[in-house]
Amino acid sequence: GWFSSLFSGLFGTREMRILILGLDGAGKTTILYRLQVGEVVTTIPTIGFNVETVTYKNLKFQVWDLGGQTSIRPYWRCYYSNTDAVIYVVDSSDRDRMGISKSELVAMLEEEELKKAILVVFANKQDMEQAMTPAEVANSLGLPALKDRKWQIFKTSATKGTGLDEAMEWLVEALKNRQ
Amino acid sequence: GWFSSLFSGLFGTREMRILILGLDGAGKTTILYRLQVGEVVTTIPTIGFNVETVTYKNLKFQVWDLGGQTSIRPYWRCYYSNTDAVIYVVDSSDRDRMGISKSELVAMLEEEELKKAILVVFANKQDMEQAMTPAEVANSLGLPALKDRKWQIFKTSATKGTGLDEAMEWLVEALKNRQ
Amino acid sequence: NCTVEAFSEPTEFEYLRKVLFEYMMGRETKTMAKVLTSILKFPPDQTHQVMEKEDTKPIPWLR
Amino acid sequence: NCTVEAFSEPTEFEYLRKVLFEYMMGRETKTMAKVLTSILKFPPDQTHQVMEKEDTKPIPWLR
Ligand SMILES: Nc1nc2c(ncn2[C@@H]2O[C@H](COP(=O)(O)OP(=O)(O)OP(=O)(O)O)[C@@H](O)[C@H]2O)c(=O)[nH]1
Ligand SMILES: Nc1nc2c(ncn2[C@@H]2O[C@H](COP(=O)(O)OP(=O)(O)OP(=O)(O)O)[C@@H](O)[C@H]2O)c(=O)[nH]1
Ligand SMILES: [Mg+2]
Ligand SMILES: [Mg+2]
Repeated sequence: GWFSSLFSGLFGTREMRILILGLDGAGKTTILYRLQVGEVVTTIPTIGFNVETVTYKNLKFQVWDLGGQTSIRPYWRCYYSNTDAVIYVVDSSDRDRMGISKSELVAMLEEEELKKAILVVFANKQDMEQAMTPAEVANSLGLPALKDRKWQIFKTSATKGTGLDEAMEWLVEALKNRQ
Repeated sequence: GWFSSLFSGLFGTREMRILILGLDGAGKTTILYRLQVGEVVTTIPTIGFNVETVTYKNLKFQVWDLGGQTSIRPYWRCYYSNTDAVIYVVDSSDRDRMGISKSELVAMLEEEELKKAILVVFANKQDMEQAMTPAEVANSLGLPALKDRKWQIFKTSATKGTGLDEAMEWLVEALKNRQ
Repeated sequence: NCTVEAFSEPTEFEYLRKVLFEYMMGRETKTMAKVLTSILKFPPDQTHQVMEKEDTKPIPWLR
Repeated sequence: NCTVEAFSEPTEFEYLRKVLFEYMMGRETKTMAKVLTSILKFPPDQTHQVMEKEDTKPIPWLR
Protein backbone atom coordinates (compact mmCIF):
# COMPACT_ATOMS: atom_id res chain seq x y z
CA GLY A 1 0.00 0.00 0.00
CA TRP A 2 0.94 3.64 -0.17
CA PHE A 3 1.74 3.63 3.49
CA SER A 4 4.61 1.21 3.19
CA SER A 5 5.83 3.28 0.26
CA LEU A 6 5.67 6.38 2.39
CA PHE A 7 7.42 4.54 5.16
CA SER A 8 10.18 3.44 2.83
CA GLY A 9 10.50 6.96 1.49
CA LEU A 10 10.91 8.35 4.97
CA PHE A 11 13.14 5.72 6.45
CA GLY A 12 14.96 4.32 3.48
CA THR A 13 13.73 0.74 3.84
CA ARG A 14 11.16 -0.87 1.68
CA GLU A 15 9.12 -3.79 2.92
CA MET A 16 8.84 -6.36 0.16
CA ARG A 17 5.97 -8.74 -0.07
CA ILE A 18 6.81 -12.40 -0.57
CA LEU A 19 4.46 -15.33 -0.84
CA ILE A 20 5.47 -18.90 0.00
CA LEU A 21 3.31 -21.25 -2.04
CA GLY A 22 3.28 -24.94 -2.84
CA LEU A 23 1.29 -28.10 -2.14
CA ASP A 24 0.39 -29.15 1.39
CA GLY A 25 3.26 -30.76 3.22
CA ALA A 26 5.92 -29.29 0.95
CA GLY A 27 7.58 -27.56 3.89
CA LYS A 28 6.38 -23.94 3.52
CA THR A 29 5.74 -23.24 7.18
CA THR A 30 8.98 -24.93 8.17
CA ILE A 31 10.80 -22.67 5.73
CA LEU A 32 9.05 -19.51 6.94
CA TYR A 33 10.18 -20.01 10.51
CA ARG A 34 13.63 -21.22 9.45
CA LEU A 35 13.99 -17.87 7.72
CA GLN A 36 12.53 -15.88 10.56
CA VAL A 37 13.95 -17.45 13.70
CA GLY A 38 16.59 -19.77 12.24
CA GLU A 39 15.08 -22.84 13.83
CA VAL A 40 13.01 -25.86 12.90
CA VAL A 41 9.60 -25.50 14.48
CA THR A 42 7.00 -28.19 14.83
CA THR A 43 4.28 -27.52 12.30
CA ILE A 44 0.69 -28.52 11.79
CA PRO A 45 -1.05 -28.22 8.44
CA THR A 46 -1.74 -24.53 7.83
CA ILE A 47 -5.44 -23.84 7.56
CA GLY A 48 -5.19 -20.18 6.81
CA PHE A 49 -1.83 -18.51 6.67
CA ASN A 50 1.14 -17.32 8.63
CA VAL A 51 2.55 -13.89 8.01
CA GLU A 52 5.83 -12.73 9.47
CA THR A 53 8.32 -9.96 9.00
CA VAL A 54 11.68 -11.33 7.99
CA THR A 55 14.80 -9.16 7.82
CA TYR A 56 17.53 -10.33 5.50
CA LYS A 57 20.58 -8.34 4.44
CA ASN A 58 18.99 -5.10 5.60
CA LEU A 59 15.92 -5.76 3.53
CA LYS A 60 12.59 -6.17 5.24
CA PHE A 61 10.20 -8.74 3.89
CA GLN A 62 6.60 -9.34 4.74
CA VAL A 63 6.45 -13.07 4.15
CA TRP A 64 3.12 -14.86 3.71
CA ASP A 65 2.99 -18.63 4.05
CA LEU A 66 -0.35 -19.84 2.70
CA GLY A 67 -1.91 -23.20 3.48
CA GLY A 68 -1.57 -25.60 0.54
CA GLN A 69 -4.41 -28.10 0.99
CA THR A 70 -6.53 -28.72 -2.07
CA SER A 71 -9.70 -27.05 -0.83
CA ILE A 72 -8.03 -23.79 0.14
CA ARG A 73 -5.59 -23.49 -2.77
CA PRO A 74 -8.21 -21.62 -4.86
CA TYR A 75 -7.87 -18.71 -2.44
CA TRP A 76 -4.14 -18.20 -3.05
CA ARG A 77 -5.09 -15.70 -5.73
CA CYS A 78 -6.68 -13.40 -3.21
CA TYR A 79 -3.20 -12.71 -1.85
CA TYR A 80 -1.38 -11.95 -5.12
CA SER A 81 -1.67 -8.21 -5.35
CA ASN A 82 1.55 -6.21 -4.78
CA THR A 83 3.64 -9.34 -4.50
CA ASP A 84 7.34 -8.88 -5.26
CA ALA A 85 8.39 -12.52 -5.25
CA VAL A 86 6.99 -16.02 -4.92
CA ILE A 87 8.89 -18.80 -3.17
CA TYR A 88 7.43 -21.96 -4.63
CA VAL A 89 8.17 -24.96 -2.47
CA VAL A 90 8.19 -28.51 -3.79
CA ASP A 91 8.57 -31.74 -1.86
CA SER A 92 11.23 -33.26 -4.10
CA SER A 93 10.45 -36.75 -2.82
CA ASP A 94 6.75 -36.53 -3.72
CA ARG A 95 7.02 -37.75 -7.31
CA ASP A 96 3.32 -38.65 -7.52
CA ARG A 97 2.17 -35.10 -7.05
CA MET A 98 4.76 -33.33 -9.18
CA GLY A 99 2.11 -32.97 -11.91
CA ILE A 100 -0.35 -31.30 -9.57
CA SER A 101 2.38 -29.04 -8.30
CA LYS A 102 3.13 -28.06 -11.87
CA SER A 103 -0.51 -27.23 -12.70
CA GLU A 104 -0.82 -25.05 -9.63
CA LEU A 105 2.39 -23.26 -10.53
CA VAL A 106 1.32 -22.72 -14.11
CA ALA A 107 -2.09 -21.38 -13.07
CA MET A 108 -0.43 -19.04 -10.63
CA LEU A 109 2.04 -17.65 -13.14
CA GLU A 110 -0.77 -16.87 -15.55
CA GLU A 111 -2.24 -14.34 -13.14
CA GLU A 112 -1.86 -10.74 -14.20
CA GLU A 113 -1.12 -9.57 -10.67
CA LEU A 114 2.00 -11.74 -10.53
CA LYS A 115 3.33 -10.68 -13.90
CA LYS A 116 6.34 -8.93 -12.44
CA ALA A 117 6.93 -11.24 -9.50
CA ILE A 118 10.24 -13.03 -9.23
CA LEU A 119 10.02 -16.81 -8.86
CA VAL A 120 12.31 -18.89 -6.64
CA VAL A 121 11.63 -22.59 -6.55
CA PHE A 122 12.80 -24.52 -3.52
CA ALA A 123 13.38 -28.17 -4.41
CA ASN A 124 12.88 -29.05 -0.78
CA LYS A 125 13.42 -32.22 1.27
CA GLN A 126 16.72 -32.91 -0.46
CA ASP A 127 17.75 -34.84 2.62
CA MET A 128 15.38 -37.64 1.64
CA GLU A 129 16.77 -40.58 -0.29
CA GLN A 130 14.18 -40.70 -3.01
CA ALA A 131 14.41 -36.93 -3.65
CA MET A 132 14.46 -35.78 -7.26
CA THR A 133 17.38 -33.57 -8.25
CA PRO A 134 16.79 -29.86 -8.81
CA ALA A 135 17.16 -30.40 -12.54
CA GLU A 136 14.53 -33.13 -12.49
CA VAL A 137 12.21 -30.94 -10.44
CA ALA A 138 12.77 -28.00 -12.78
CA ASN A 139 11.87 -30.14 -15.77
CA SER A 140 8.83 -31.65 -14.12
CA LEU A 141 7.55 -28.17 -13.36
CA GLY A 142 8.27 -26.97 -16.88
CA LEU A 143 10.51 -24.17 -15.65
CA PRO A 144 12.81 -24.10 -18.70
CA ALA A 145 9.84 -23.17 -20.86
CA LEU A 146 8.94 -20.10 -18.82
CA LYS A 147 8.87 -16.84 -20.72
CA ASP A 148 9.26 -13.32 -19.37
CA ARG A 149 9.97 -14.55 -15.91
CA LYS A 150 12.99 -14.09 -13.71
CA TRP A 151 13.35 -17.44 -11.94
CA GLN A 152 15.82 -19.76 -10.26
CA ILE A 153 15.68 -23.12 -8.53
CA PHE A 154 17.59 -24.18 -5.41
CA LYS A 155 17.95 -27.45 -3.60
CA THR A 156 17.00 -27.08 0.03
CA SER A 157 16.36 -29.01 3.16
CA ALA A 158 14.31 -26.93 5.52
CA THR A 159 14.81 -29.36 8.38
CA LYS A 160 18.59 -29.57 7.95
CA GLY A 161 18.77 -25.92 7.08
CA THR A 162 20.72 -26.37 3.88
CA GLY A 163 20.37 -24.32 0.72
CA LEU A 164 18.16 -21.60 2.19
CA ASP A 165 20.92 -19.01 2.43
CA GLU A 166 21.98 -19.38 -1.18
CA ALA A 167 18.38 -19.09 -2.30
CA MET A 168 17.69 -16.01 -0.23
CA GLU A 169 20.90 -14.36 -1.37
CA TRP A 170 19.93 -14.87 -4.98
CA LEU A 171 16.47 -13.50 -4.26
CA VAL A 172 17.80 -10.39 -2.54
CA GLU A 173 20.07 -9.66 -5.49
CA ALA A 174 17.26 -10.29 -7.94
CA LEU A 175 15.00 -7.90 -6.05
CA LYS A 176 17.68 -5.24 -5.87
CA ASN A 177 18.42 -5.46 -9.57
CA ARG A 178 14.83 -5.24 -10.66
CA GLN A 179 13.53 -2.97 -13.39
CA GLY B 1 -25.24 3.00 22.10
CA TRP B 2 -24.02 6.14 23.80
CA PHE B 3 -24.27 8.03 20.57
CA SER B 4 -28.02 7.66 20.27
CA SER B 5 -28.24 8.71 23.92
CA LEU B 6 -26.17 11.76 23.15
CA PHE B 7 -28.34 12.43 20.15
CA SER B 8 -31.49 12.16 22.22
CA GLY B 9 -30.00 14.44 24.84
CA LEU B 10 -29.20 17.06 22.25
CA PHE B 11 -32.33 16.90 20.19
CA GLY B 12 -34.93 15.67 22.59
CA THR B 13 -35.81 12.49 20.71
CA ARG B 14 -34.81 9.04 21.73
CA GLU B 15 -34.59 6.27 19.20
CA MET B 16 -36.12 3.15 20.70
CA ARG B 17 -35.06 -0.28 19.63
CA ILE B 18 -37.82 -2.73 18.78
CA LEU B 19 -37.50 -6.31 17.59
CA ILE B 20 -40.18 -8.07 15.57
CA LEU B 21 -39.92 -11.79 16.26
CA GLY B 22 -42.01 -14.86 15.55
CA LEU B 23 -42.00 -18.02 13.45
CA ASP B 24 -41.41 -17.91 9.70
CA GLY B 25 -44.44 -16.84 7.76
CA ALA B 26 -46.12 -15.17 10.73
CA GLY B 27 -46.21 -11.83 8.93
CA LYS B 28 -43.27 -9.95 10.52
CA THR B 29 -41.93 -8.35 7.37
CA THR B 30 -45.41 -7.47 6.21
CA ILE B 31 -45.97 -5.75 9.55
CA LEU B 32 -42.65 -3.87 9.44
CA TYR B 33 -43.44 -2.24 6.12
CA ARG B 34 -47.09 -1.68 7.03
CA LEU B 35 -45.76 0.33 9.96
CA GLN B 36 -43.14 2.13 7.96
CA VAL B 37 -44.79 2.94 4.67
CA GLY B 38 -48.43 2.08 5.43
CA GLU B 39 -48.66 -0.39 2.59
CA VAL B 40 -48.71 -4.13 2.02
CA VAL B 41 -45.49 -5.10 0.30
CA THR B 42 -44.76 -8.38 -1.39
CA THR B 43 -42.43 -10.35 0.84
CA ILE B 44 -40.06 -13.24 0.46
CA PRO B 45 -38.86 -15.26 3.44
CA THR B 46 -36.35 -13.14 5.32
CA ILE B 47 -32.93 -14.75 5.38
CA GLY B 48 -31.21 -12.20 7.52
CA PHE B 49 -33.12 -9.17 8.71
CA ASN B 50 -34.70 -5.91 7.76
CA VAL B 51 -34.07 -2.83 9.83
CA GLU B 52 -35.99 0.38 9.34
CA THR B 53 -36.59 3.61 11.16
CA VAL B 54 -40.25 4.04 11.98
CA THR B 55 -41.65 7.28 13.35
CA TYR B 56 -44.85 7.01 15.36
CA LYS B 57 -46.41 9.75 17.49
CA ASN B 58 -43.19 11.74 17.48
CA LEU B 59 -41.23 8.75 18.73
CA LYS B 60 -38.50 7.30 16.60
CA PHE B 61 -38.10 3.55 16.53
CA GLN B 62 -35.32 1.47 15.08
CA VAL B 63 -37.31 -1.59 14.16
CA TRP B 64 -35.60 -4.90 13.44
CA ASP B 65 -37.49 -7.65 11.66
CA LEU B 66 -35.55 -10.89 12.01
CA GLY B 67 -36.01 -13.94 9.81
CA GLY B 68 -37.94 -16.67 11.61
CA GLN B 69 -36.90 -19.90 9.87
CA THR B 70 -35.84 -22.71 12.17
CA SER B 71 -32.16 -22.71 11.29
CA ILE B 72 -31.64 -19.01 11.87
CA ARG B 73 -33.84 -18.59 14.95
CA PRO B 74 -30.90 -19.44 17.25
CA TYR B 75 -29.32 -16.14 16.21
CA TRP B 76 -32.19 -13.97 17.43
CA ARG B 77 -30.39 -13.67 20.73
CA CYS B 78 -27.49 -11.84 19.12
CA TYR B 79 -29.85 -8.91 18.58
CA TYR B 80 -31.33 -8.63 22.08
CA SER B 81 -29.06 -6.11 23.70
CA ASN B 82 -30.58 -2.64 24.36
CA THR B 83 -34.00 -3.72 23.15
CA ASP B 84 -36.91 -1.66 24.49
CA ALA B 85 -39.75 -3.78 23.19
CA VAL B 86 -40.47 -7.01 21.35
CA ILE B 87 -43.35 -7.36 18.93
CA TYR B 88 -44.04 -11.08 18.88
CA VAL B 89 -46.03 -12.08 15.81
CA VAL B 90 -48.14 -15.21 15.66
CA ASP B 91 -49.98 -16.65 12.69
CA SER B 92 -53.30 -17.20 14.49
CA SER B 93 -54.39 -19.72 11.86
CA ASP B 94 -51.33 -21.92 12.31
CA ARG B 95 -52.64 -24.08 15.15
CA ASP B 96 -50.09 -26.85 14.54
CA ARG B 97 -47.14 -24.64 15.33
CA MET B 98 -48.59 -22.75 18.28
CA GLY B 99 -46.52 -25.00 20.59
CA ILE B 100 -43.28 -24.19 18.79
CA SER B 101 -44.18 -20.53 18.85
CA LYS B 102 -44.67 -20.77 22.59
CA SER B 103 -41.31 -22.46 23.22
CA GLU B 104 -39.50 -19.82 21.21
CA LEU B 105 -41.29 -17.09 23.12
CA VAL B 106 -40.52 -18.66 26.48
CA ALA B 107 -36.85 -19.13 25.62
CA MET B 108 -36.66 -15.53 24.50
CA LEU B 109 -38.25 -14.12 27.64
CA GLU B 110 -35.76 -16.00 29.79
CA GLU B 111 -32.88 -14.00 28.37
CA GLU B 112 -31.36 -11.52 30.78
CA GLU B 113 -30.90 -8.88 28.10
CA LEU B 114 -34.66 -8.74 27.52
CA LYS B 115 -35.58 -8.55 31.18
CA LYS B 116 -36.94 -5.02 30.90
CA ALA B 117 -38.34 -5.28 27.39
CA ILE B 118 -42.04 -4.70 26.88
CA LEU B 119 -43.89 -7.48 25.05
CA VAL B 120 -46.65 -6.92 22.49
CA VAL B 121 -48.09 -10.00 20.90
CA PHE B 122 -49.75 -9.62 17.53
CA ALA B 123 -52.34 -12.37 17.00
CA ASN B 124 -51.97 -11.89 13.27
CA LYS B 125 -53.91 -13.15 10.23
CA GLN B 126 -57.22 -12.52 11.97
CA ASP B 127 -58.76 -12.23 8.52
CA MET B 128 -58.44 -15.96 8.05
CA GLU B 129 -61.40 -18.13 8.84
CA GLN B 130 -59.66 -20.69 10.96
CA ALA B 131 -57.88 -18.03 13.04
CA MET B 132 -57.73 -18.55 16.79
CA THR B 133 -59.07 -15.70 18.91
CA PRO B 134 -56.60 -13.48 20.78
CA ALA B 135 -57.68 -15.12 24.03
CA GLU B 136 -56.96 -18.57 22.59
CA VAL B 137 -53.61 -17.42 21.30
CA ALA B 138 -52.74 -15.84 24.65
CA ASN B 139 -53.52 -19.06 26.45
CA SER B 140 -51.62 -21.21 23.96
CA LEU B 141 -48.58 -19.04 24.45
CA GLY B 142 -48.93 -19.10 28.23
CA LEU B 143 -49.11 -15.33 28.46
CA PRO B 144 -51.37 -15.21 31.56
CA ALA B 145 -48.65 -16.97 33.53
CA LEU B 146 -45.98 -14.39 32.72
CA LYS B 147 -44.35 -12.75 35.73
CA ASP B 148 -42.58 -9.39 35.90
CA ARG B 149 -43.45 -8.57 32.34
CA LYS B 150 -45.43 -5.73 30.88
CA TRP B 151 -47.35 -7.34 28.03
CA GLN B 152 -50.47 -7.06 25.90
CA ILE B 153 -51.98 -8.98 23.00
CA PHE B 154 -53.78 -7.49 19.98
CA LYS B 155 -55.65 -9.04 17.10
CA THR B 156 -54.21 -7.86 13.82
CA SER B 157 -54.36 -8.43 10.12
CA ALA B 158 -51.25 -7.08 8.51
CA THR B 159 -52.63 -7.49 5.01
CA LYS B 160 -55.95 -5.77 5.81
CA GLY B 161 -54.18 -3.29 8.04
CA THR B 162 -56.45 -3.80 11.03
CA GLY B 163 -55.40 -3.70 14.66
CA LEU B 164 -51.92 -2.31 14.10
CA ASP B 165 -52.76 1.22 15.22
CA GLU B 166 -54.27 0.09 18.51
CA ALA B 167 -51.27 -2.08 19.20
CA MET B 168 -48.75 0.65 18.41
CA GLU B 169 -50.67 3.17 20.47
CA TRP B 170 -50.56 0.87 23.47
CA LEU B 171 -46.86 0.27 22.91
CA VAL B 172 -46.06 3.96 22.71
CA GLU B 173 -47.88 4.60 25.97
CA ALA B 174 -46.20 1.65 27.63
CA LEU B 175 -42.78 2.92 26.54
CA LYS B 176 -43.54 6.44 27.76
CA ASN B 177 -44.71 5.23 31.14
CA ARG B 178 -41.71 3.01 31.77
CA GLN B 179 -39.64 2.93 34.95
CA ASN C 1 -19.89 -36.32 -1.73
CA CYS C 2 -20.88 -34.38 1.28
CA THR C 3 -18.40 -34.62 4.06
CA VAL C 4 -19.34 -31.87 6.41
CA GLU C 5 -22.40 -30.42 8.01
CA ALA C 6 -20.89 -27.08 8.76
CA PHE C 7 -24.27 -25.58 8.04
CA SER C 8 -27.43 -27.51 8.50
CA GLU C 9 -29.02 -25.95 5.45
CA PRO C 10 -28.54 -23.43 2.63
CA THR C 11 -30.49 -20.85 4.61
CA GLU C 12 -27.73 -20.63 7.16
CA PHE C 13 -25.13 -20.05 4.47
CA GLU C 14 -27.19 -17.29 2.89
CA TYR C 15 -27.77 -15.79 6.32
CA LEU C 16 -24.05 -15.75 6.97
CA ARG C 17 -23.45 -14.01 3.68
CA LYS C 18 -26.05 -11.35 4.40
CA VAL C 19 -24.74 -10.63 7.89
CA LEU C 20 -21.12 -10.56 6.76
CA PHE C 21 -21.96 -8.13 3.99
CA GLU C 22 -23.61 -5.76 6.45
CA TYR C 23 -20.63 -6.11 8.78
CA MET C 24 -18.17 -5.38 6.02
CA MET C 25 -20.15 -2.32 4.98
CA GLY C 26 -19.78 -1.05 8.52
CA ARG C 27 -23.44 -1.26 9.48
CA GLU C 28 -24.43 -2.23 13.01
CA THR C 29 -21.08 -3.92 13.31
CA LYS C 30 -21.42 -4.81 16.96
CA THR C 31 -24.62 -6.75 16.45
CA MET C 32 -23.28 -8.30 13.25
CA ALA C 33 -20.11 -9.32 15.08
CA LYS C 34 -22.18 -11.20 17.62
CA VAL C 35 -24.00 -13.07 14.88
CA LEU C 36 -20.83 -13.88 12.96
CA THR C 37 -18.96 -15.24 15.95
CA SER C 38 -22.03 -17.36 16.79
CA ILE C 39 -22.57 -18.79 13.32
CA LEU C 40 -18.93 -19.65 12.89
CA LYS C 41 -18.62 -20.93 16.45
CA PHE C 42 -15.61 -18.82 17.35
CA PRO C 43 -13.93 -20.07 20.52
CA PRO C 44 -14.73 -17.89 23.57
CA ASP C 45 -11.37 -16.13 23.67
CA GLN C 46 -11.58 -15.08 20.04
CA THR C 47 -15.16 -13.93 20.48
CA HIS C 48 -14.00 -11.88 23.42
CA GLN C 49 -11.18 -10.29 21.44
CA VAL C 50 -13.52 -9.45 18.59
CA MET C 51 -16.08 -7.83 20.87
CA GLU C 52 -13.40 -5.83 22.66
CA LYS C 53 -12.22 -4.62 19.30
CA GLU C 54 -15.75 -3.58 18.38
CA ASP C 55 -15.95 -1.48 21.51
CA THR C 56 -12.85 0.47 20.54
CA LYS C 57 -14.17 1.28 17.09
CA PRO C 58 -14.91 4.92 16.41
CA ILE C 59 -18.58 5.74 16.11
CA PRO C 60 -19.99 5.50 12.59
CA TRP C 61 -20.51 9.21 11.96
CA LEU C 62 -16.93 10.05 12.67
CA ARG C 63 -15.50 7.20 10.68
CA ASN D 1 -28.96 -35.49 7.26
CA CYS D 2 -26.68 -33.48 5.13
CA THR D 3 -28.52 -31.21 2.79
CA VAL D 4 -25.92 -28.77 1.62
CA GLU D 5 -22.42 -28.74 0.33
CA ALA D 6 -21.75 -25.14 1.13
CA PHE D 7 -18.22 -26.13 1.98
CA SER D 8 -16.59 -29.12 0.41
CA GLU D 9 -14.78 -30.00 3.60
CA PRO D 10 -14.15 -28.95 7.21
CA THR D 11 -10.88 -27.33 6.18
CA GLU D 12 -12.74 -24.68 4.27
CA PHE D 13 -14.90 -23.88 7.28
CA GLU D 14 -11.89 -23.55 9.54
CA TYR D 15 -10.16 -21.43 6.92
CA LEU D 16 -13.14 -19.10 6.78
CA ARG D 17 -13.09 -18.75 10.54
CA LYS D 18 -9.40 -17.93 10.60
CA VAL D 19 -9.67 -15.34 7.84
CA LEU D 20 -12.77 -13.74 9.34
CA PHE D 21 -11.08 -13.48 12.71
CA GLU D 22 -8.13 -11.64 11.18
CA TYR D 23 -10.50 -9.39 9.28
CA MET D 24 -12.48 -8.56 12.39
CA MET D 25 -9.30 -7.78 14.29
CA GLY D 26 -8.47 -5.27 11.58
CA ARG D 27 -5.45 -7.05 10.19
CA GLU D 28 -4.70 -6.92 6.46
CA THR D 29 -8.37 -6.24 5.93
CA LYS D 30 -8.14 -5.68 2.22
CA THR D 31 -6.61 -9.07 1.54
CA MET D 32 -8.94 -10.73 4.02
CA ALA D 33 -11.91 -9.04 2.34
CA LYS D 34 -10.90 -10.60 -0.97
CA VAL D 35 -10.75 -14.03 0.59
CA LEU D 36 -14.06 -13.65 2.42
CA THR D 37 -15.98 -12.48 -0.62
CA SER D 38 -14.48 -15.41 -2.58
CA ILE D 39 -15.24 -18.11 -0.02
CA LEU D 40 -18.79 -16.93 0.47
CA LYS D 41 -19.31 -16.33 -3.24
CA PHE D 42 -20.56 -12.77 -2.89
CA PRO D 43 -22.25 -11.56 -6.05
CA PRO D 44 -20.02 -9.19 -8.09
CA ASP D 45 -21.84 -6.01 -7.09
CA GLN D 46 -21.54 -6.76 -3.38
CA THR D 47 -17.88 -7.69 -3.77
CA HIS D 48 -17.36 -4.39 -5.53
CA GLN D 49 -19.08 -2.44 -2.76
CA VAL D 50 -17.03 -4.20 -0.11
CA MET D 51 -13.74 -3.52 -1.88
CA GLU D 52 -14.67 0.13 -2.42
CA LYS D 53 -15.39 0.38 1.27
CA GLU D 54 -12.00 -1.14 2.07
CA ASP D 55 -10.31 1.53 -0.01
CA THR D 56 -11.91 4.30 2.02
CA LYS D 57 -10.80 2.84 5.34
CA PRO D 58 -8.28 4.89 7.25
CA ILE D 59 -4.81 3.40 7.39
CA PRO D 60 -4.22 1.08 10.33
CA TRP D 61 -1.83 3.30 12.29
CA LEU D 62 -4.24 6.20 12.41
CA ARG D 63 -7.24 4.07 13.34
N1 LIG E 1 12.72 -34.62 5.59
C1 LIG E 1 12.29 -33.38 5.48
N2 LIG E 1 11.12 -33.04 6.01
C2 LIG E 1 10.70 -31.73 5.90
C3 LIG E 1 11.48 -30.77 5.24
N3 LIG E 1 10.80 -29.58 5.28
C4 LIG E 1 9.65 -29.82 5.94
N4 LIG E 1 9.58 -31.12 6.31
C5 LIG E 1 8.52 -31.77 7.04
O1 LIG E 1 7.35 -31.85 6.23
C6 LIG E 1 6.18 -31.77 7.00
C7 LIG E 1 5.30 -30.66 6.46
O2 LIG E 1 5.95 -29.42 6.64
P1 LIG E 1 5.15 -28.04 6.72
O3 LIG E 1 6.15 -26.96 6.79
O4 LIG E 1 4.12 -28.09 7.78
O5 LIG E 1 4.41 -28.09 5.31
P2 LIG E 1 3.53 -26.96 4.62
O6 LIG E 1 4.03 -26.78 3.23
O7 LIG E 1 3.48 -25.75 5.48
O8 LIG E 1 2.08 -27.66 4.55
P3 LIG E 1 0.61 -26.96 4.59
O9 LIG E 1 0.61 -26.00 5.72
O10 LIG E 1 -0.37 -28.07 4.76
O11 LIG E 1 0.44 -26.30 3.27
C8 LIG E 1 6.62 -31.51 8.43
O12 LIG E 1 6.65 -32.73 9.11
C9 LIG E 1 8.05 -30.99 8.25
O13 LIG E 1 8.88 -31.25 9.36
C10 LIG E 1 12.71 -31.17 4.68
O14 LIG E 1 13.47 -30.39 4.08
N5 LIG E 1 13.07 -32.48 4.83
N1 LIG F 1 -54.11 -13.65 5.29
C1 LIG F 1 -53.09 -12.98 5.82
N2 LIG F 1 -51.85 -13.18 5.33
C2 LIG F 1 -50.83 -12.47 5.88
C3 LIG F 1 -51.01 -11.60 6.94
N3 LIG F 1 -49.79 -11.08 7.28
C4 LIG F 1 -48.91 -11.61 6.44
N4 LIG F 1 -49.51 -12.46 5.59
C5 LIG F 1 -48.91 -13.25 4.53
O1 LIG F 1 -48.10 -14.26 5.11
C6 LIG F 1 -46.97 -14.53 4.28
C7 LIG F 1 -45.70 -14.40 5.09
O2 LIG F 1 -45.54 -13.06 5.49
P1 LIG F 1 -44.11 -12.43 5.85
O3 LIG F 1 -44.33 -11.05 6.34
O4 LIG F 1 -43.16 -12.62 4.74
O5 LIG F 1 -43.71 -13.42 7.05
P2 LIG F 1 -42.41 -13.33 8.00
O6 LIG F 1 -42.90 -13.47 9.39
O7 LIG F 1 -41.62 -12.11 7.68
O8 LIG F 1 -41.61 -14.67 7.61
P3 LIG F 1 -40.02 -14.94 7.67
O9 LIG F 1 -39.34 -13.77 6.99
O10 LIG F 1 -39.79 -16.22 6.94
O11 LIG F 1 -39.64 -15.07 9.11
C8 LIG F 1 -47.04 -13.54 3.13
O12 LIG F 1 -47.63 -14.17 2.04
C9 LIG F 1 -47.96 -12.45 3.67
O13 LIG F 1 -48.65 -11.74 2.66
C10 LIG F 1 -52.33 -11.43 7.46
O14 LIG F 1 -52.58 -10.69 8.40
N5 LIG F 1 -53.32 -12.15 6.86
MG1 LIG G 1 2.00 -24.78 6.48
MG1 LIG H 1 -39.75 -11.83 6.96
